Parts: sequence; structure tokens; C-alpha cells
Amino acid sequence: MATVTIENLRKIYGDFVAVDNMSLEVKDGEFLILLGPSGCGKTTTLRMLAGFVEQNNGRLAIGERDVTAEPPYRRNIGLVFQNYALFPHLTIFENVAFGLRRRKLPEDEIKLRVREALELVRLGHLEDRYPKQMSGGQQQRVAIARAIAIRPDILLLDEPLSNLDAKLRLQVRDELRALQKKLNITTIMVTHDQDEAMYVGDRLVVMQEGKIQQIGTPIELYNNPANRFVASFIGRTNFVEGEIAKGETSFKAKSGTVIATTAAARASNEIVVRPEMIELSAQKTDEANCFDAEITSSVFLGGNIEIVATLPMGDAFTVITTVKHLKDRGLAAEIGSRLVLSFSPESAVLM
Amino acid sequence: MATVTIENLRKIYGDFVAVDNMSLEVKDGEFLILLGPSGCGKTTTLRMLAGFVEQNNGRLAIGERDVTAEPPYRRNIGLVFQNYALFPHLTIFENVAFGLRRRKLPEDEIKLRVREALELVRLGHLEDRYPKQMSGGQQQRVAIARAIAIRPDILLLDEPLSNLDAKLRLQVRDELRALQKKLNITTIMVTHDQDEAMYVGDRLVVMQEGKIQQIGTPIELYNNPANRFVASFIGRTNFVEGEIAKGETSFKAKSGTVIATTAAARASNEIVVRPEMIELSAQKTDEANCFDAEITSSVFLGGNIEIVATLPMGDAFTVITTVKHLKDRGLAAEIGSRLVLSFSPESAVLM
Amino acid sequence: MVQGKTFAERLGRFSVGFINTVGLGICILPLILILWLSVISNSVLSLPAEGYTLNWFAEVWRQPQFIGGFYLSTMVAVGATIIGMIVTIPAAIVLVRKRFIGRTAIMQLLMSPLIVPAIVIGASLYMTLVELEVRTGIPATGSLTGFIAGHVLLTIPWCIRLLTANLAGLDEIVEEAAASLGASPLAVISKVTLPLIRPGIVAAAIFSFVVSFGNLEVSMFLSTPGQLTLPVAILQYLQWKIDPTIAAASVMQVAIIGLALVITNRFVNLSKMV
Amino acid sequence: MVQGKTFAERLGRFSVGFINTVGLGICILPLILILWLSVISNSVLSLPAEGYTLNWFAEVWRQPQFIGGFYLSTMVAVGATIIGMIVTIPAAIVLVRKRFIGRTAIMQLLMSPLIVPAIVIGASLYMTLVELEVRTGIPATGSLTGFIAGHVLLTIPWCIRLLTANLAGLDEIVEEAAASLGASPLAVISKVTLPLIRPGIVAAAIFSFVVSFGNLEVSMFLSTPGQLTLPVAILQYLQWKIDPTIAAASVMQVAIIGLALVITNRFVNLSKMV
Repeated sequence: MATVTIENLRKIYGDFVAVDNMSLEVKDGEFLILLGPSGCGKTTTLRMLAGFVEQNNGRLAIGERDVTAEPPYRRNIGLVFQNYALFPHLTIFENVAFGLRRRKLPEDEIKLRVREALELVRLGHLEDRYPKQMSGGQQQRVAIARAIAIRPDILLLDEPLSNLDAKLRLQVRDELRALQKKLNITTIMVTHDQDEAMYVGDRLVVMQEGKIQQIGTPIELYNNPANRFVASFIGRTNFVEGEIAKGETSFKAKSGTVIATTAAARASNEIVVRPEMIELSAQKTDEANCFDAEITSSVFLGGNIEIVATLPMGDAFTVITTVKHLKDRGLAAEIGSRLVLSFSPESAVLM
Repeated sequence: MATVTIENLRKIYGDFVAVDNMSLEVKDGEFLILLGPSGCGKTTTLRMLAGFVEQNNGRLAIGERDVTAEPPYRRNIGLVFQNYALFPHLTIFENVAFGLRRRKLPEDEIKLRVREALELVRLGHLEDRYPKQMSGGQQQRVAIARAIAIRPDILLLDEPLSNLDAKLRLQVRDELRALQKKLNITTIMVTHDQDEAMYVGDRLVVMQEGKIQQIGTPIELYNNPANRFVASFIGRTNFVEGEIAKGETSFKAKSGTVIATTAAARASNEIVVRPEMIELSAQKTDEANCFDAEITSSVFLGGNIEIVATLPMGDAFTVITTVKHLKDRGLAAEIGSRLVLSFSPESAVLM
Repeated sequence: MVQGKTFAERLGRFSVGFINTVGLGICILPLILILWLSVISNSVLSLPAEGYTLNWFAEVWRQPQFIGGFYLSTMVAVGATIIGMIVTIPAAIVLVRKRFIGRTAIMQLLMSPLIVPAIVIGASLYMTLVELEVRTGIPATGSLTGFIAGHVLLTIPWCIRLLTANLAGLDEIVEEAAASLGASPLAVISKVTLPLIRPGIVAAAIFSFVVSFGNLEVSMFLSTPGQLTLPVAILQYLQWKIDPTIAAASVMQVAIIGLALVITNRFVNLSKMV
Repeated sequence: MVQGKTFAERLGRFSVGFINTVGLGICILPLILILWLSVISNSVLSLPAEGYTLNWFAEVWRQPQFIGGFYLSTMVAVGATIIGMIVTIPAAIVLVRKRFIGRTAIMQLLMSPLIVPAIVIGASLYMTLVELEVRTGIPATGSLTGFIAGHVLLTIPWCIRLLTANLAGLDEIVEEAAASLGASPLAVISKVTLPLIRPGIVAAAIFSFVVSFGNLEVSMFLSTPGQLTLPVAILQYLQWKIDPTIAAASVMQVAIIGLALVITNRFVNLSKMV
């Protein structure tokens, strides 16, 4: 339970700048996500925090404690790896007890804390098994128990869900989030999956090419992406190219379509419209942006439906809505059918 | 371009029944998905179709041609693998030409067809590269080109997207779907990811423990799951335990809550309600199922928002809706706030 | 794979089967022959057999050079194995886990005894030891220490090879997990690395023993009268007399090594690692 | 890993460094010594050096048994390598790719020459060939065919080991991809499998050559006067006279093998596969 301070962190491999002068404060008890495509530096950052990669520059602190020069085994950090990294030659009990034995705790205390940790991940009954006798989901839960049993100051998770099956991933994800809230332990997780990140993270740090692109809550990143990269990485997006001058309220798309926006803070040549912000209807609405369109693609995705609607000028907008919503409005999402597409000026966000 | 007939297909490994008396007709030009968790027999089925695993029983036909006893190299099937399986010692051109050279086509014809196939996956400019000089997405596109260059009767895809990054997966998925429609080639794809399955598949075959659980279009499976397994595997689901007798229209949940349904075709002790079918509002509605509830969890997932609403009797319902929808109704999705939850009798589906 | 049917395929299958059979035959024929020769009653090693007897095995035990050779070979092999393991386990860990300049060069140098003909190693070792004797007055050739030193040289490349292969197959992430849980580098090695490469350690020890026990070239140079290893004793006996005793001694030598392997196989699955 | 600081860790680091240095020293010392001995001008092999000369290398070429030995060794090594490869490539493919009863047993039998002391192989082979000579009247010992047959026995386990390791590392799915594209089993092997295990084939060939070229035990039994391999020639010369010629011959033997390796290294990265 502690804050984490990262100051001017920098890591260079030969010519390649893996992490570029990164600074970050993680709050006590926060669940922070480092999110980005592969090679963006998120894993390198995590490994520097854990002490396995030596930074070229910068300072790292956990609470008041400067750990910049500490070896991994004195940082008191709980680590969970993508491929579980359990000790195959030890039982589940001994796996979880490993960190406690290194701390030379009395045997009674060890038993108590191992049982407690295994109960937290609901695996108390399997303590005599060996890792290979367990499923992937169980192994990852043991790895989590092993990491929290040492009562670490912070918890680091390196893509902990990506080796699991789709359905299992959702389950372990929910458990992980509940456990983190229950223990109120400062947690930093690395992932490349935005759904996962939005689901568990209090705040998300979106990274690209070793640099932080934006930090914020899921809703902040979704509603106000700082740049094109963040907009395309978080959620689905309709990009429209065109131009708008500072202070104006209408965006002229290249196709000729004119889109109403809120007063532009600066000149720009691109706006984004989130597919979920677009309303479909049979009749014209009184929304500022209201266009006739034709459905050119329609895919049912279980609850959600993803529709591509094409404007007379040729602009194609992806719209995501629910089947129920369409039904309530009496719309059929058949390819070739015509309808009206509308969205508010606030939904057209300047890039 | 052909139909596929699978009759009483059966495969046993020792005591383990991998595929259990499976029968299936795939229509000409159809994109069929074999969907299920790992170990459900979907990959074994695909490998029997390809000829790499010999069935214990059953008949396989492509069009009118019985291929049950044919070796793989005479089945004329295009195969795409999870890990691309390109020939690392050959250039992209030679990879795609491999199948054509085995067919001893004239050099001119080979050149023509390789270029054509590479153009289809938009990689014509990279024909002199070697596989390891390409990204994962490019490699998988080459693998697709290699499979279609031989003009196979059918195309088999074995988890073709699961080695790709989240963002890339969406892109290759879209390309794959467009390509299949364009070539109108009968395609069978194996996947464990329901989103992927619903997105690309014309029909989905849900499998578990070697048996077909249900066959249908995405919307059929979503609206009328045949059993608990299909309901939980396709989309997200609220299960409610309780009881209803045949012909009755009200389901008594264990908690005491009474839920209105359409007349029950048979007695049952479980219903499912899809999270997307539940409406949230500030005031009572005139829907048959209308309950006061308290929000106990709320997660923003980018466009969608996932809310857990708990009824006075203790039943917890997961509701999935969009931020826009809530805003339009003037609802705040704050934990602890009270609102009304309603859904139609048709949305409460008997298991 | 489904059975193919064309002529070319049948021919291919046939050739493969034929070549396999011949290859296998070449490999085991001499061993069968020597087993047979060790029980024929002919007093000179020749065929056809005049009868069968187990006397030659008893005869082996009446030859002091075989008893002494067997004893010395065992001592040398055990000593070389133990010392080889002490040297190579830390070396292998450093070679696989640390990145440093000259790492590849050192790795190749440590492998060099595999490539240099054993007779060259034997001869150069002999000269080294003779020189050492002349300078220090301490007898080196014929001494157990001299034999062990020479044989350690032979076992090092085997051990390095088997241990580094095993270490490279061990996911470093498990060691990182141990470090994150508070294990110091030494604790990581003793609690995680060594237990996990136990199969490699056993395989390396067995191979060391077998290589040392069966070595002729190096032992030949280091042997002095009365201080012979078993292979050298067999060689000397052959120069003097060719009778089935020699076949019996060979069979016993193979049997001892085979026994050691069978016993070890009870503890670790050898076929997986050699 | 970040540097540790406790005393135990420093001690650990020091020991590892020390043991490494000693181990390395033991390994390369004899090679350096023999290189040195080959250029000293003393007429009897001894120290200290009275001066330096390259005459001993010229002397090697004046000894017919070295020239003949070098020639025979090369012929035998090349022959054994070629025949070994022809036998073991199909064998390795069948062993790795097919599941059949007795597969493990055959694998272990093919490995057995690695475990049986070379002198036992040499002796039993000798008896087999003598028997063959007596029965058929065709001279077998001292013949190139006899040598090659004996050496193939030695190379088989190496080849099987290196080839099966390479094949096991080759993802079968690539072969399946080829089959799905219409390649018959033979086409799969020639167009996909063989090109992809080329590194293993090269490594197996090199090892065969080195093992055969350096072998003493088997060659010793098969040699007849005038038909000696280089290691046997060196051994015989040693029994007669100890002068730096022998060091020079050894250096040349190592140099030839080294040269072969360097040349091969240009085509495939050896350090990755041996």
C-alpha cells in the first residue's frame, strides 16, 4: 500500500529508445494500466519498476522509499507474469510460501498466510497439487496468491490474462478487479487489450514509442482523446478528414459534407465521431447533424449491432447500437435500406 | 466452391472421445464457424476434414466427391493455420507458388495466379521478401493468399486470428470476411472467440465435449440458445434460477421475485435474460417486468457501459447499455443510485 | 498421415525401411557378436564355436590387470565426474545467464575438446604432466590425480553442453519470479535453478562417467605399469593373447555401464535428455 | 540483474569467476602447450626450449606414415560421413515423424555406440571382420571398406542425435501446410523438411567427419601395416620416438579440423546448433 513515483525514466537499447523520459505518479490504492501496442515500452517500464531492467536515467520510488538502485529481491513488489511462472517443482502451498520462507517467517505464520492467500483466490483445497496438475486459470490464481502473500507494497501485473481462454479471461479479470479493490493495494498492470484496460483500470496510461500519449480515466480517454493514436486505440472511431478554422462551428469534410461542431479551440483538419454516439432513425431529427444514409454493412455481434451507413457524399460512418434499440425505434438494419443518421455537435471531437 | 458433408464423424483417442458422431452439412459459399472452448473437438474436426487425423468412423464429402480415404495432398483444400506456417526458406512469391508448382502448372500461369492471389491480400509489392521479414498480420495474409492460390474447393481456417494483436485482429478479420464474400468460397473456420465467430460467420456450430450443441446464425443463437452452455458461450447472460410449470407465464425465482414470461413450452427451472435487453429508467414503465433496483457496480467500457443492478430480493442483473442511451434518458450510472429496470416477457428465455 | 498409394511412395517407404534395418543391424551386430564370443569355449577367439561356457567371465577375475583396471577406471570415472560437475555447473549458469564480452568465445573454447582428436589431447596432456613431474618431482603420470585431471578435460565439454542446453530450456521468468519474492541470487540458484535443471545435472554426470570409463586415448598416455584403466588393460591383453577372456571383459564393461544407466533411469527419464 | 552487495553474494561471484578461469585454463592449457612444443628446436621433446623452429612441420611431410595416415584418415572420414548421412537422414525422419511400436527402443539402440566404450566397439568389429575375412577370403581389415564400415558405426549416434534434435524443433505444421497444398509425402520431405533441417544436416556431417577423423580405438584394430589412419600413425610414432614432430603432426591435425569448421561456419552458424 503505497504511492509509486516515476521520474524522468529512460531506457535505451542501442539506437532504440524503449522508454523516453517518462514521469508518472501512481496514487495509493490505485489500479493503473499501462496500455499500448507491442513495442510501446509498457513492459520495459514494468520491468524497470520490478528491477529486472536497469534504467539509463531516472528515479523510482515506492512511497517514500527510493528503490532506483535496489535489487529486485529487496523491492518488496508482488509480480504476476503472463505465463504464470510458477515453480514447477514445488506444490501450490510451497509456491505461495516461497516468498515467506525467504523472509524467514516462523512456520505457523507461513501456514496462516499461505492459507489466507489461497482462500482469497478460492484455491485453499488444492494446496498439495503441483502446478502442472492445474488449469491455466487456476495457475494464474496461484501466481496472484503467491504475489500477495508477501504483502507487497505494490503489485505489478504483466499481461496476466493474455494466456487464458476468452471466457476464462473475463472470469479472472473480474476476480482480479474485485481482489484489488478488497486489498486496496496499489497495482500497475500492463496490457495491450483496451477492453481489459477499461474494465479493470482506475486510470489508463496510453503509451506509444516509449512516450506517454495520454493519462486519464476510461471515460476521459474515450470522450476527449488527446490525439489520433489515442482515439484509434481506445474504442472504435469514425475519422473524418476536412478542415475547420479556429472559433468556427462547422467542419467542412473533404467529401463536401458539412458537420456541426462546438466552437473549435484551434484550426484542425480532422474530427472523430464515436460509433456509439450516432443515432439512427426513420425520420429527420432536429439534431444539428442529421443526414440521409444507406446501410452498406450490418453485422450482429450479440447484443450489439455494427452498422456501416454511407452518406450521399460518400462518407461512411460506422454506427454501433443494440438490437433492442433498433427494435424500439422500429428500424430494420438491412443492407440497402435507407435511414437517417444524426449526432450532436459535442460528439464531433476535434483532433 | 462446393458443399461439405460430414456424416457420423467420430474420433476417439484412447478413452477420450474427441468428436462424437458428428453430422453437418455446409452450404456452397457459406462461411461456417466451429466454435467452442479448448478441447471441444473443433480442431480435431477440422484436421479430419484436412486429412491429417484419421477418423474412427464416418464419411466426409466435398461436393459429390467422397474424400473419406483421400490423403491430404489430394483433397484440394486450402488451409490457414494459427501460426501462419509459411515456409521460412522460400520467398513470399515461392510460398504462394508452392501449391501451383505441385500441380505442375506452366510458369506463366503460376506467375499470374501468384500475383492475383497476392493482390487480393494487398501484398503484391512484397513478393521478394522472406516470411521473417514481415509482420504477423502480413504473414497471415500471405498464408491466406497461399491457400486461395490453388483455387481450393473449400477453405479451412484454424484460429487464423489468435496470434495477432488486438487491433490487427480486427483488421485481418474484416479483410478475411470481405475476401470470403468476394470469392464466394465455402469456408470453415475454427475459433474459441465468440465475437470473432459472430462477426465473420454466416452460421455458427457451437461444440462442447465433441458434440454439436447448436447450429444457427448469430442472431438465432443469441435469441434462442438451445441450452445453458450455448447461452453462456454466446454473448453475456443473466441466469435466474427458479421454477415454472408448462403453460404458465410467470417464473418464480428462488429469491421470490416473479418474472413474467411468454407461455412456457415445458416446465423449467432456469431462465436467461440478455443484459442488452434490459431497459433502465428513472420512472416505472408499463413493461410486464419492472423492478426497482440499486446500482451496485458500473464499468465504462468505451461506448458501452456495464451496470450491475440489484433487486430488493437480492437478484443481481447485469445490464449493458450505451453512455449515450443513459444520457438521453437523464440517468447517472453512479454506484448506490436507485432506478427502475424493465424487460419484456419475450426477453426472459426458458432454458 | 493417410497412406499414400503411388509407386514412388511405395518405393520411398521401402527404402526407408530397408535403410533403417541395415543401419540398426550395423549398430547392434558387433555387440551381439561380442556377447556370443564371450561364451564360446574355443580357447582361441575364432569361429565356429566348439561349445559354450561361462568360464571366461571367471577368467577375467583371475587377471589382476582387469581387477586393477576395473578398480582404477571406476575411481577415475567417479572422481572426474564429481570434479567435472563442480567446475561446470557454475560455469554453465554463468555462460547461459550472463551476457558478457567473450561469452561465445569461451563457450567455443570449452567445447574444443569435443573437436580436438582425443589422441592429441592425450599426447599434450602427457607432455604437460611429464614436464610437471620433472619440475616438481611429484609423480603425475600413473597417479589418480593425473588420471582425473586428464579425464575432467574430456568430461567438461559434455557437461557444459548438457547443462547449457537444460538451462537454456529453463524459462528465466521463473528465476525472476523467485527474485521478486525476495530470493537473493544465491537463493535463486539453490532453490529454483538447480532443482529445475536436475535432469540435466544427472545426464551430465552419467555422460561424464561413461566417457571417462570408456576412454582409451588419454588413459593410454597416463598409464604406468600396474596403473592401468580397464580399456588400457584390455588393449594390452589383446597385444599378448586373443582369447574369449577379452570378449568377456568387454561384456562386463558394457554391463557395468548399462547397469549404471538402468539405475539412473529409475530416477530420471534419460531418453528425454540425452 | 542489479548488483547484489552482501558478503555471501560477493563470495558466490568470486567462486564462480575462479572456477570458470580454472576450468577454462585446464581446457586450453594442453592445446597451447602442444602448439608451443611443435615449434621448439629441442631434438627430444622436453623443456626448457633451446630455440624455435618450424622444421618439425616439414619433418611431418617427410614421414610416409603421416602422409599416408592423413590421406587414409581423410578418405575414411569423408566416406563414413557420406554413408552415415545416407543412412541416418531417412532414419531420423522416420524416428521423429512416425509413431510406431518399438520406436523408443530403436532410438536407444541407435544411441548405444555413444555409451559402449570405443575399444569394445573396436574389438568386436575387429573380430567380426576377421571372421568375415576367414569365411569369404575378402580382405576386410586394413581395407577402406572395413574402415568406413567401422567408422559409420561411430558416426551414426551423432548423426541421429543432431538430426532428431533438429527435426523435433521443426514445427510439423509447416509439413502439413505443404501436404495441404498438394505435396506428396516425398515432395514434402524434399521441398520442405530437408531444406529446413539443413543446419542439422551440416552439423551432423561435421561431427561425423571430426569423430571419424580423430578416432583411435576403432582404427587401431582395423589398421594393417601400411594402412594406418593419422591417429594410429601418431601413436605408432610415439612408441618409437618422442620428438616435436609428433606435436607438429597433432597441431596439423587440429588445424585441418579447425579449418573445416571455419569454412562450414561461413555457411551455417555452428555455435547455434552443436
